[in-house]
Amino acid sequence: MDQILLQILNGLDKGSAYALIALGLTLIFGTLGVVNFAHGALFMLGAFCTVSLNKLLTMEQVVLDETRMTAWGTPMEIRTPFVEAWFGEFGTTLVEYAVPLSILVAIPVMLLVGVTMERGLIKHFYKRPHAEQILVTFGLAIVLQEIIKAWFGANPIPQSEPDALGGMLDFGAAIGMTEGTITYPAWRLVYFLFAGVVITGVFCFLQFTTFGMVVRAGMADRETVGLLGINIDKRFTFMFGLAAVVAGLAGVMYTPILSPDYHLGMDFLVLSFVVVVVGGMGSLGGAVMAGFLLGILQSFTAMKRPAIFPDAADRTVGEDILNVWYTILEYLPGIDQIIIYLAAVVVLLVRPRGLMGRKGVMET
Amino acid sequence: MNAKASSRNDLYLILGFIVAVALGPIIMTPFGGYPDLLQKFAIFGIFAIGFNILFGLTGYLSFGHAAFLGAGSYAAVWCFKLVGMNVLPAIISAMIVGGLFSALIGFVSLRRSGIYFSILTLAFAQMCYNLAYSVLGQPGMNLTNGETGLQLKLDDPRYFGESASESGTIPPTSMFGIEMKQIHEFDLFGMTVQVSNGYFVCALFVILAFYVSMRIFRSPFGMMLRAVKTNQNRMSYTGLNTRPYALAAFVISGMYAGLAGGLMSAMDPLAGAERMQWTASGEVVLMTILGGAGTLIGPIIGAGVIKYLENIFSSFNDQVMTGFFDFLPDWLGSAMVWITSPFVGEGWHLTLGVIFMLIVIFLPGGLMEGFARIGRLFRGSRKRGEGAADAPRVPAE
Amino acid sequence: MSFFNLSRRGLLKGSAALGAGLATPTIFTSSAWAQGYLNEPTGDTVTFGFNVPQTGAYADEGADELRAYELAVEHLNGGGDGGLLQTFSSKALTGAGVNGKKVAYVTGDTQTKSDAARASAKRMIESDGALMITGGSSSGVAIAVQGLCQEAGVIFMAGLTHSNDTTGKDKRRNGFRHFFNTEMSGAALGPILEANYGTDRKAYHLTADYTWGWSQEGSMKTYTEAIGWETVAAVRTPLGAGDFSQYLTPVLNSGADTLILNHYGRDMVNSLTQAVQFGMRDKVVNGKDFVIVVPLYSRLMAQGAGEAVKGIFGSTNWHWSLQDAGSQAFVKSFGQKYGFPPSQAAHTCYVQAMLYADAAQRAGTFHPCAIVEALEGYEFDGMGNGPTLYRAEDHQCFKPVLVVKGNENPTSQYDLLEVVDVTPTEKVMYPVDHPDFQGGDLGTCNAGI
Amino acid sequence: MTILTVRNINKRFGGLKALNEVNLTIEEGTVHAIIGPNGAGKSTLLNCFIGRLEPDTGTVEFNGTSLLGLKPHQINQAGVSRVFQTPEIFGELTLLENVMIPAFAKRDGAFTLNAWGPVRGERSLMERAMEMLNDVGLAKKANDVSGQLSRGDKRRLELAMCLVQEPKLLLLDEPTAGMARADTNNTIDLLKEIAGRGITMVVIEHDMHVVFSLAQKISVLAQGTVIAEDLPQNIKGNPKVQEAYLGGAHL
Repeated sequence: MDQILLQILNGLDKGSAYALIALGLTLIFGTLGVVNFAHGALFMLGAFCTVSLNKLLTMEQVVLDETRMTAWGTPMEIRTPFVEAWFGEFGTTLVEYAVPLSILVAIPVMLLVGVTMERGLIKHFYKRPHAEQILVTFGLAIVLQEIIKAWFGANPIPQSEPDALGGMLDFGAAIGMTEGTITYPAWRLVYFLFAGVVITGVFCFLQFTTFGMVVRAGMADRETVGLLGINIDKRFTFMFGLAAVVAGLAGVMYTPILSPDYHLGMDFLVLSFVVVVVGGMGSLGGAVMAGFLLGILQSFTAMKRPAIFPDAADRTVGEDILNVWYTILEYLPGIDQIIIYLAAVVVLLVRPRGLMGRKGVMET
Repeated sequence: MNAKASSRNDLYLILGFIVAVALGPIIMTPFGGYPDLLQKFAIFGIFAIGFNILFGLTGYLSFGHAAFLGAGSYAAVWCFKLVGMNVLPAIISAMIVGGLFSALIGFVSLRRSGIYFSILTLAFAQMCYNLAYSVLGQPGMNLTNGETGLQLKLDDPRYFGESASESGTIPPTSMFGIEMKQIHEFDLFGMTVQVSNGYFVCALFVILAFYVSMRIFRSPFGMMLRAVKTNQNRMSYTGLNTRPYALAAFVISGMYAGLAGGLMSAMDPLAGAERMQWTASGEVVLMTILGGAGTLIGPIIGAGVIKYLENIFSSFNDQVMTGFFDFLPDWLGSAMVWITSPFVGEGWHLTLGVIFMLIVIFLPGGLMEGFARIGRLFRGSRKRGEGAADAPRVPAE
Repeated sequence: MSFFNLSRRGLLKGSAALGAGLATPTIFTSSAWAQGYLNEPTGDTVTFGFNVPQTGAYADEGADELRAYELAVEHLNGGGDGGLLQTFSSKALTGAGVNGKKVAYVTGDTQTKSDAARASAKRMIESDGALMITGGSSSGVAIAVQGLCQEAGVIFMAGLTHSNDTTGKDKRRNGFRHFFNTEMSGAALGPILEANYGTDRKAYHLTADYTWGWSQEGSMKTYTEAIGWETVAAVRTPLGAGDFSQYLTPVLNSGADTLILNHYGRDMVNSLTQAVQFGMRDKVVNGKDFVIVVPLYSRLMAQGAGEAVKGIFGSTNWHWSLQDAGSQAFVKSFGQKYGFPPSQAAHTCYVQAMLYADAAQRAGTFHPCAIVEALEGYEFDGMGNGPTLYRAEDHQCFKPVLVVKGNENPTSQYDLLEVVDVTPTEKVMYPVDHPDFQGGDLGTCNAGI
Repeated sequence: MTILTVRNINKRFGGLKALNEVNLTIEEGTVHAIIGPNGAGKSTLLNCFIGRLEPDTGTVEFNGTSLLGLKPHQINQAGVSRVFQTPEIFGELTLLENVMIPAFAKRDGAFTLNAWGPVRGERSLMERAMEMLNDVGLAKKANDVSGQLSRGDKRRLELAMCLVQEPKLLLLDEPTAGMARADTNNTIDLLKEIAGRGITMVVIEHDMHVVFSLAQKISVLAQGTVIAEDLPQNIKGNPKVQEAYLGGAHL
């Protein structure tokens, strides 16, 4: 049973990243009608906000120590980060909290990136076919990632969570199970909560503010809202910025989980599109739901029967279910690698417009 | 439009194409061309021509065409392993396998249109890639040899050929005794031109592929495909069943992809899984758009540009760039090297991305639209007053 | 130098069939056979082809390889401090080029894809007249390019490739590997793991789902089971999975007390970081501390994994902190030129380039078959690994293997691994007919004519 | 002889009853107009004939065979063509191509893989298409791209596309909507000429001038029900019709 709960937890945790990216993608699609292939790159840029801040905080003063030599015969460099040299203890804390602090950096930066992108490029593509939108944003994604590569190199750059938020949490004990059965990394739970907060925030924003109401009306019928004399374009620009911020924040908080490198965006791009399509193009709720669903699917297909498994007589109900599941998986080698795509195919064939999609969206 | 004139234009077009393909090795030599690159031009040209039949005519944007190319190359290598080293059966079986795969995937994917279709094809192709990379390459059920790619071995049976040549090596791919990798060299205008036998085979196929594509473009079937792109509703209320038209286009382009894959294996008998990856599918989309989707020549030009960037641009290192800016004063030379170096060598992707964005933004009709505009500019300045508005919006072919 | 390399020393082969049809001024049909081998250098330079990943997941490793090659060329042509030429047991090379010719080089990008790697190797052979291809950072690419070089008729000096198959079932007469392999990793790690972690362990494997991963998993299973460990499960993970959490959660309650990560590159960086995040370094299972083992280590990857590597065992081909004269000489010239120490990939590539040049010098020709002869069964020393043998039967180098551990207290950003043990050659040497290396055939040497 | 028989058709959209027990018979060789106020269900009814919508209950028989469950292209192949309210044409193709496509559909059926011979080799079809374009007065623009046409021209083009197929039944959804008076009159003349060829027509129209110039029989639809069916001269006086239209005012 604990194994099943653990995989569900893991699926939700995986899904929260998917949901966040897909949410932004759907926001852009729903409001602006633009298929943004550069969305993965925005996620990647968010992650590199953290890297940059971290680099900034750990900028070091280099002192050559003439008394010690490196293996290749030059004087040893003694490096101390400036912040530590200047602020001492507080500086160390600053460095340690670099990841959560990057949120403060990422919000304005990503907003700026998003707005610039919309005004400078995307704006000119509203009237163009979807294929061209896909292509120009795809080109942009390549350019962005190559710039990041030229700047930061190709290797992943590790970021660590603050110690206070690291380590393992005993989740099982918290819900009244035997201690130590369901433990999960604290940071991943933080990520899950963070995703929950952001998603709720976006929904509330759209649901309860006048701004959000206008935007939702615009999503439903852009022309009519335009006729009411409301400048919908400005609001849509802001929505693009917001979507960029959501993607960026998803990237910032993801860095301790996955060391960021320039290719991060492309890795998530295909996946996030699958999530959006499974959820239904233009449906925010669908995107979030599909994100979590696919996360759980991925998590469950990755299981394998361990050599130490109780015999039929000693099994609990949970283990019986697991046993059946393991047996199914044994007949489907490699299923974990294609499950996302398989799910997309099945959903699209059974429910043509995705789980929660509306009719007529993006069908031509 | 005069029917006779347009059929004469087509004749000129195909003749011009044949001449260009025949002179390719000579034209490309000063620009760093070499046999393998020229073969790539032809092979990816075929791939793009085929993709264009689907995307350019019907407007269905497939993000999974690389799967058919990959399936075709696996089929061809298996043919080399089991049948013999003659390239013809290999190429034919590659086309058949490409066609079968595309019929299967197309039948399912074409139930949806728009981006849903794109995602479906993408999903199928990624499934093929992932399975080919891992599960199908494992000992026991080794169809693809996984990451390394399917290679020939000395102990392959080759039931209708020889397993190993007399000298104990794997026999080279050949067509009735003519070895594909054999290279001829001759001097012309002070440069040494290299041509391989493989290029002749590729050239033959690219000419055939181009000719067939031209027939399709001019045929009622081609017109129907353009109708599919423009208005599917009208088509069905006109008594036409759109699905088989789209599927036929899909399968034809799948067979083109299979042919390209088969030729790739014929030139270099190895089939790797990464040929099926979605980025490879994206590449053929880039080629087609770059050159001009829906035009006859455009996709081939696009294929050439991208392969040139990939193979020649990526080989420019600082050493080469410094040499290139030799004629400039030292400080200016190093400044130029500094400016250009992010765009060449390992930065060739950046160049590709920038060029591609510029094309999509300013020339949605691709390079062919650019040529047409330049052409109009000249004509316009010669006979001013006739009005540029008359110029047809359809891209030149 | 012109924008494009026009001086192509291309190959020619006579062909009456189609060649004659090409109405051309001069066809060297008759003289073609007079040439001894493909791309025989006729001028005063000889061209090496450096085929390394410049884009993709191994780009940084590729960049380091390229640095090493440039250094090697410099040393071969008499520049710099001579590097390993000072300590190399063979004194054939003097820094005056090879066989009286200056060494030039061309580069290509493998993109860590078999197709792309073969395409760039072909370009270097056909267009640039390279008569030796070297480099690479993955086994799939190495095997693919080795196959190509065999068919084309040039020598392939493999870069970083660790799979058994490179010198096992996919070995080729024209291909040589200096790097060690998974079998040797397993053999070296086995005793160290036994000494540190005992004989009663339950191991859970996470394996990258491709050729090298399977090879590594097989070797580790063999050697850990030999010391009495039990294999709980071996789970295959897709290449580039990024987040491995769905594969890590089943480990937590599986009863395993050891996690073996048969991953390399980005996969290794991510899976190791995440495994540590999942508390696997602090966990206690079956009354024993949970441990993680990374069979193949690389300093560049340790850098990527950061704190996570501390205290974790693995093996490596070479490390810059070695104190022998060869290693010190190499670190010195590399460090002085670039400001940081070389990686194991850089080392193996440098050595491969040197070994090729030395073999050519000793043979007095660049004829591939002569070089194959010069390298087969060749014994040398002073290249940083101690006494080394290029075994004739499979073209694999046999030399001591380093067992390393993530450094608990690094003194610099490069000081991430500490050498725990140098396993002597005889401990890692395996017979030619070892079952994991079966099914291949070197074939005959091909000179391309 | 009856060419189209519609019995007891019902169609609901959610809570809205769009068609309620509609019965209709169309006689071969006649022009039959369907009129009614906005939202009466006229277009919905037409959509049920061509397979765009499936009625909830009821039957639609064309020449004795049921049209229900057939795909749109099958219905067209059986001999039913339609001109839409907003012109449905192939906007990226030339006018000539627009007309040739239905000509091919008529000759070759729903799908033929004739991918080898060029279009321009099809002399007789091309001549026929030109003839049709000439009939609707668009022959001069034959090689223009059709998307650039005015709305009236597009509608005439669509008419030519239907005519080239020589349908047994032609459905026209507001063929003159948005046209200038002169254009309307031209269209009326054209339609009269077509009617003279013996093609059965069903016309939905708001413009009573058009209706009374063309129709031999008129059905009035209101709130999804046929409230009257009669000869033109009798319809004007029908009190139910007056009720439905202007709440009792005279037409």
